[in-house]
Amino acid sequence: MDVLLSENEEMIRNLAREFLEGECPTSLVRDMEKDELGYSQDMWKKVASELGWTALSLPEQYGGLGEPLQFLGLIFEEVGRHMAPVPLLSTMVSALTIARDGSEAMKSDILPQVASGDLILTYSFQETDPRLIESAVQTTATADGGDFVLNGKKLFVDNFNQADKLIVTAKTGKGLTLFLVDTGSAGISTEKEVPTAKDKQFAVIFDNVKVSADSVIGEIDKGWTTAEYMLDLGAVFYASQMCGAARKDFEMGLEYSKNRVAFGRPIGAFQSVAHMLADAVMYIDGGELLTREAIWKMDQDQPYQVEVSQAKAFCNDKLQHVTVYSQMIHGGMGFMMEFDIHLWYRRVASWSMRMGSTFEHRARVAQGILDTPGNVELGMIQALPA
Amino acid sequence: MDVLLSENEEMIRNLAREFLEGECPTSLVRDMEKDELGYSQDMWKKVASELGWTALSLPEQYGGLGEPLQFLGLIFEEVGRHMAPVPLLSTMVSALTIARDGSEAMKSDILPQVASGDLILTYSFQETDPRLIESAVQTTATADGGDFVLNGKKLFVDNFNQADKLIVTAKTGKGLTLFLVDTGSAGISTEKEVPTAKDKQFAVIFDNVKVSADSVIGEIDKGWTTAEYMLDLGAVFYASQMCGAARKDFEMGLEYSKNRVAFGRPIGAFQSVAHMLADAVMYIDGGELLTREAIWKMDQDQPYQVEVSQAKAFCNDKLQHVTVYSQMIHGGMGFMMEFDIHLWYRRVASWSMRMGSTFEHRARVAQGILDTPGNVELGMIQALPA
Amino acid sequence: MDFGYASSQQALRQEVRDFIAENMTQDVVEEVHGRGEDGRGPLMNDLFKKIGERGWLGISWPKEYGGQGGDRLTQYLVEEEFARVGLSVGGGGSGAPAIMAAGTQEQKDYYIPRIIKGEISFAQGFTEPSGGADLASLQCRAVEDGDEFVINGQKIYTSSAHVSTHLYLMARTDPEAPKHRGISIFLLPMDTPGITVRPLWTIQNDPPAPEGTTYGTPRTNETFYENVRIPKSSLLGELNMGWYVGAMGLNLDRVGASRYLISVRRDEDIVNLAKSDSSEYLNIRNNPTVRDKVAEMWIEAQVCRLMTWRSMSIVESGGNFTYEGSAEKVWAPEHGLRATEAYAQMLGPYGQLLNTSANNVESGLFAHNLLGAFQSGINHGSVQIMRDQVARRGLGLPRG
Amino acid sequence: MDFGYASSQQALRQEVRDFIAENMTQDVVEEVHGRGEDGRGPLMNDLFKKIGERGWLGISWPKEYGGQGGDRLTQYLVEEEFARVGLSVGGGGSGAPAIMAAGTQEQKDYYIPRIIKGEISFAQGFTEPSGGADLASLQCRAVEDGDEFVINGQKIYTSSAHVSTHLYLMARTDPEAPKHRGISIFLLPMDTPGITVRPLWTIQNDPPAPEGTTYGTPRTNETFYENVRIPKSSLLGELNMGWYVGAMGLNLDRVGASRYLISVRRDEDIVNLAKSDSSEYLNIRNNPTVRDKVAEMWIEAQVCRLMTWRSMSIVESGGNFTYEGSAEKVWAPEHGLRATEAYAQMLGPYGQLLNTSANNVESGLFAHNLLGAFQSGINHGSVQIMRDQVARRGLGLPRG
Repeated sequence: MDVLLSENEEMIRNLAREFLEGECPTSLVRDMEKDELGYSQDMWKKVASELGWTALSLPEQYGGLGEPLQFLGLIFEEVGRHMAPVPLLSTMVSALTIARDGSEAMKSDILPQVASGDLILTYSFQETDPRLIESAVQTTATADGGDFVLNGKKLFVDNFNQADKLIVTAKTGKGLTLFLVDTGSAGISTEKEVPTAKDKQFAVIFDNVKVSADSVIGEIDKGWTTAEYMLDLGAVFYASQMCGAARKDFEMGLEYSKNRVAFGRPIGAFQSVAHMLADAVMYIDGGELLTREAIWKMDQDQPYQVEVSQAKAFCNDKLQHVTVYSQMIHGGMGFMMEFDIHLWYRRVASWSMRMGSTFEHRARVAQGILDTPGNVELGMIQALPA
Repeated sequence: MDVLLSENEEMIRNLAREFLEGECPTSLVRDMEKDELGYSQDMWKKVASELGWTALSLPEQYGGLGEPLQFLGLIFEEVGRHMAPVPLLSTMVSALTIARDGSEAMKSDILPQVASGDLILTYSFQETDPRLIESAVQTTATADGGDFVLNGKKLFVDNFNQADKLIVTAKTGKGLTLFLVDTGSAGISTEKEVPTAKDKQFAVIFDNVKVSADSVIGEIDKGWTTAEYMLDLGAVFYASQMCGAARKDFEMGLEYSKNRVAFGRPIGAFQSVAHMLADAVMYIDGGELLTREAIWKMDQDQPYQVEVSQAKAFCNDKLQHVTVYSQMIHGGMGFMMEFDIHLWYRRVASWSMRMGSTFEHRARVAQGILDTPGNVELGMIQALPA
Repeated sequence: MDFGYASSQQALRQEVRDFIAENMTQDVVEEVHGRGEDGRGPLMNDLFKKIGERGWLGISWPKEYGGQGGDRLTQYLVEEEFARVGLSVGGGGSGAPAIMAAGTQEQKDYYIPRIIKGEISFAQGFTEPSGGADLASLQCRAVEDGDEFVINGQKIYTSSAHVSTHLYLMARTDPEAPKHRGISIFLLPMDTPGITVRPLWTIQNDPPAPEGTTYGTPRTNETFYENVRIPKSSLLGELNMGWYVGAMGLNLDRVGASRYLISVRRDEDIVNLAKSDSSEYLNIRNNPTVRDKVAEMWIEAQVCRLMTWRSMSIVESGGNFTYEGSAEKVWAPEHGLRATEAYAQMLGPYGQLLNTSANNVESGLFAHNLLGAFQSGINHGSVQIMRDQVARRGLGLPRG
Repeated sequence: MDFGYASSQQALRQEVRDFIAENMTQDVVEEVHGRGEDGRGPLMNDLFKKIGERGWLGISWPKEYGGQGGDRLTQYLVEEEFARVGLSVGGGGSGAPAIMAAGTQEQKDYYIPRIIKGEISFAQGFTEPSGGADLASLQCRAVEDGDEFVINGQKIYTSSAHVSTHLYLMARTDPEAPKHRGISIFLLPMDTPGITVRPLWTIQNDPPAPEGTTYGTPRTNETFYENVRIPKSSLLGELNMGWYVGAMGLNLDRVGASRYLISVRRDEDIVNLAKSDSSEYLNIRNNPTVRDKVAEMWIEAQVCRLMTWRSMSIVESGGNFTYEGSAEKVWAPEHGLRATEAYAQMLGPYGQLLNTSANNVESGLFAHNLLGAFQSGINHGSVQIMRDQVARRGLGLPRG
């Protein structure tokens, strides 16, 4: 047991931070909010092919570096910290899902392209009923000879306009099936969604979209466990991003509180402000520890679903407070377009609503601790009920 | 609209406070905690026959003074404030239930004796499944000629050992029926419960207890609305007691914080302590306003159930915080038997668990606002769904 | 104790609602949220004059100044209805109560009737870039020069400077005195030469606010004062005593409907949304855990309402606040924040979608609200300063 | 990063559990909770010696002092298991780490091996009636007199004075110096003439605690010192530098299992209660709203655990705390309070019933816990002081 970062892990983190500190000023973040495409192709090239972020945790036999997800989690903390406008999360969630359950042919085709940064991916699950449960999926995939025909509407799809391919979860005869679909397929149309984060999300409508049988990921009708893995990756990496963003946001509030003078002293000297900041750092530390533990469990092939939900629920609940504290410390400035602090506020808020609400994740934690046989113990392995 | 106390109301409140300040020292409270009987018969005589508390809100035609429940609510605030060891709450909840739905004969018999202080009453509803819903009642009343035979077990019955009669809610053929039963009836036995408040509670076991048909309160099988009224009275008067107790507890914490010096200044000068106390007074004010509004609505014959649940839920949730703050301000002293502050802490905690938990009362508020037709508006009348 | 409305008050409430339904048209809302430099503009000015004609801006003001000599509670009720659609009609902002309390007879005769008619409105020039919540540290100078004062300095968050006719300005008149004792207040027309108004856009500006409400006006201003010359008669109250005049005004300003309604409007909205037939997919009404949270927030909202009612009751009975006004200003904004966060989680991914988004809920009202929710805890003194006031003034605790 | 236990650690954990099951008998528990003046008594002393014989009190202490030279994490694991039944085996209380750090060679040679064997245990004489959380204001005097110090004064909450062999006492040695700079620490046997121990009973004393745990020992003490003469060799560390020795000891004391487990044991209890077949009537498992609350508390408890693991990791890696130890001391007790209140409402009327009550749940464990829940936020510095330390030492914020 040693919950601190190892030297290797610190190196990974520091390299990412140094890169983004240099290359990702808030002016770029603002530009990309207004940009139609919404990501920096230049930065994407650098982080993928030069820094190897897309290869980092993919298997070595498919062009990856075979490093643990834990490393990738640290990268996502930095991506969140700098709000880096690159489609890394949606690409890696999708690629790792393919790496787990895709066919050999699909892996050999897709993963090396992801590793090299030549392919951008995204994934879709949520629909009108946005819950992350199997029964909420209403999109259908109907067998048509050797092919399938997709019909339905997916909401809240990250980076669809940037992606080459997307994973679609659809109802097939007796269950759920996942497909890897070209974003340019005939019959696909979109509606633009504008989240407070002002990163790119879309509703994607499938009107008789034909996909071939070899685009199936995993087994037909048995896609729920694959989908769960995909959603857990999404949830936990969003948690990583939120931790990174909240910590930077907090640091800015802290700095401001040391310099801003009111009533004859720095506002950080007031116990009420000091305690707000103390709470903030404890919330962030808590979220970070929970998130890192969840990813560590994924790396260890231990049950991880309760841990993922613990992390996302806690981050949803507490990191929003952190950003509100920072806003309040900044006073009116926090509310003005021209200052930067709102960039983080808007993202942490938005991300807290994605990939499962606090209510949903807590319900899952409750399943893990209440609906399983045997007594519970803190710090011991806790699987979800079968 | 004027939510402040009128002159009359202030007078009622002040008279009660002056009396209890003189007659109800904490030494008496402590003695009564250890006393087997658990109440001061001397004080009971005074508050009933001299001060008229038991007559106050009973109808004039039955020896009462016909004053609004609002007045009685103010008395309960003072009873809570001084933790007066008298069986007023259980007696008045029962008597008011009889006044609403008892037969003419029962009212003529019972109420004048209550008004004069010659009869002590209590009521029972909760059983092993402690929820305040009709289906949780498993005690049965079986018709036997003109009589009924009671079998079952009631838990959490206040002051049973002090009471002459108690109201029992039991299942009859097609619904619930309420009975007024002599506490000394053959077949009744008890188990002593020891709540943190160390006031008197008992489990009461009914083993073929015979009661006559004229002991029925209201209509046979249609007792649920009567029971609801009884439970609402219990909930709201407990809320009144909690407000009174929490305010005194808070005042002691406030006083202590002004005098206790640490780090060279009164601890109340530290913003963290000052803000704790500021929160405390706002919680108490909020609970008091909600509670008084609920009782006012009862007096006006307006729907009041949502308001009662609002009050009890808020008091359960927030007044416990108030007493914890006071404990923390008192430091180790709060934890020592020999100091008094824990007397209030233990009562507010205990009372917060009676007559409906925060969860139960919020569920009822949710029914009132979500399961009714039409839009809601704050400050407008909101009935429960039929 | 009386927790109800009189039937005459209920009737007035309906009258106001009908007026709003008729006059608060979408083009008025769009004018308010317009991106141009013209701000409130002619439609809103007309609307305010119409409201003034009904007498609703002066219900509780004395008849000799054109008011109705009525009670404060009825005034409050009218304010509440307008606040529901985001309009503040509290008698001309913080200017009016202070003018009534501290103004000369000439000032009262001039300003009060015009405020009541909706002809004059005040922007508040208090906060400065260096000062923030510490108002008394202000730097803007007013120097006597013959029969005039000459003003130089800068103000920030002068929120309605672009749409008001007048300015209610705090400036330092004695830089040598202790900081609370060298401040004066001035009343001056916005078109006095030397005043420059520069817009500051808030994060609620992009994309624009949802329909049907002007809540969350996306523009505030910086204002610059360069040798602004005003007659000595512009002084409100005594020279160098402006801090106390202003504090009184702020305190009175704290009582009222708009402060409370800003923080609880979403509570009504979420419940009514959950009750609508088309919202089944949001899983609010059918989820017991979410229902519990809705109830918790609803109960808190009731406390906000009751604290406001208490303040109104105190004012009406001629009493003085110790801490009750400040308590409102802690409780309501903090409730607003808790509710905002709770509703975000209830709505899940829908909660993040703004007005211009496909698939949004209620024109993005909740997302739009989230962008400004923390703001009500900062305006007019932060919640922490208000909490200090509860503790110091209300509970008599010593200063730290 | 490594969030797991080694298999050797898992095996040790089981060994400790088996030991506890065998040796922590009901008569030991009853002895601890006995009302007499004899406190821990012979059974508990025997138990501690047995624990000492296993080497479990000295896992992480150097071999030359009788320890095992093992790692702090394994020591922690053992502490955790004992903490589950309410026993604090953290290496002899705050005395031992301070002796190792500041003691003379003689002191180390004498005390450490005996602490490890369970023969010597320290009561902590820090707090005084007038001081409370402001430890440094202490009045108890130690005056040099030849080869001795003479101690006069009074301490309060000297919690295990009636069962400890020794005392770890803070006294003022220079009343002229600034308050932090005139304090010294002394080590002395409890049976030194002139010491009087008077019991103080806590509100958890009546009725006695639930079975199977010594958590919530109902007795603490006042101790009085009247011309207590001790040799100069009793001084720990430098004269007048006791504040810094003590602060270091307290800081080390803050790391460890018992602090965290006191605050989270009820989280395991409520879940395991809810899972038991006989608890259906409590409506915990079948109520989605209650489930949500259980999960919320469970997640918080995980954060408590992870913060403790972090502190252990820092100690093990030879690092220094800035704020992490204080963060634990804010988070865990406040979580404990939130959980206590939440579970009270889940259990409803059952939540109020104490051990001696009919129809209680789990021997009144939750009610008993409620009586002392706020206490862990006061011991060893209030949560507010700990929060100050996070802010000042951890975040570098200036003092107010």
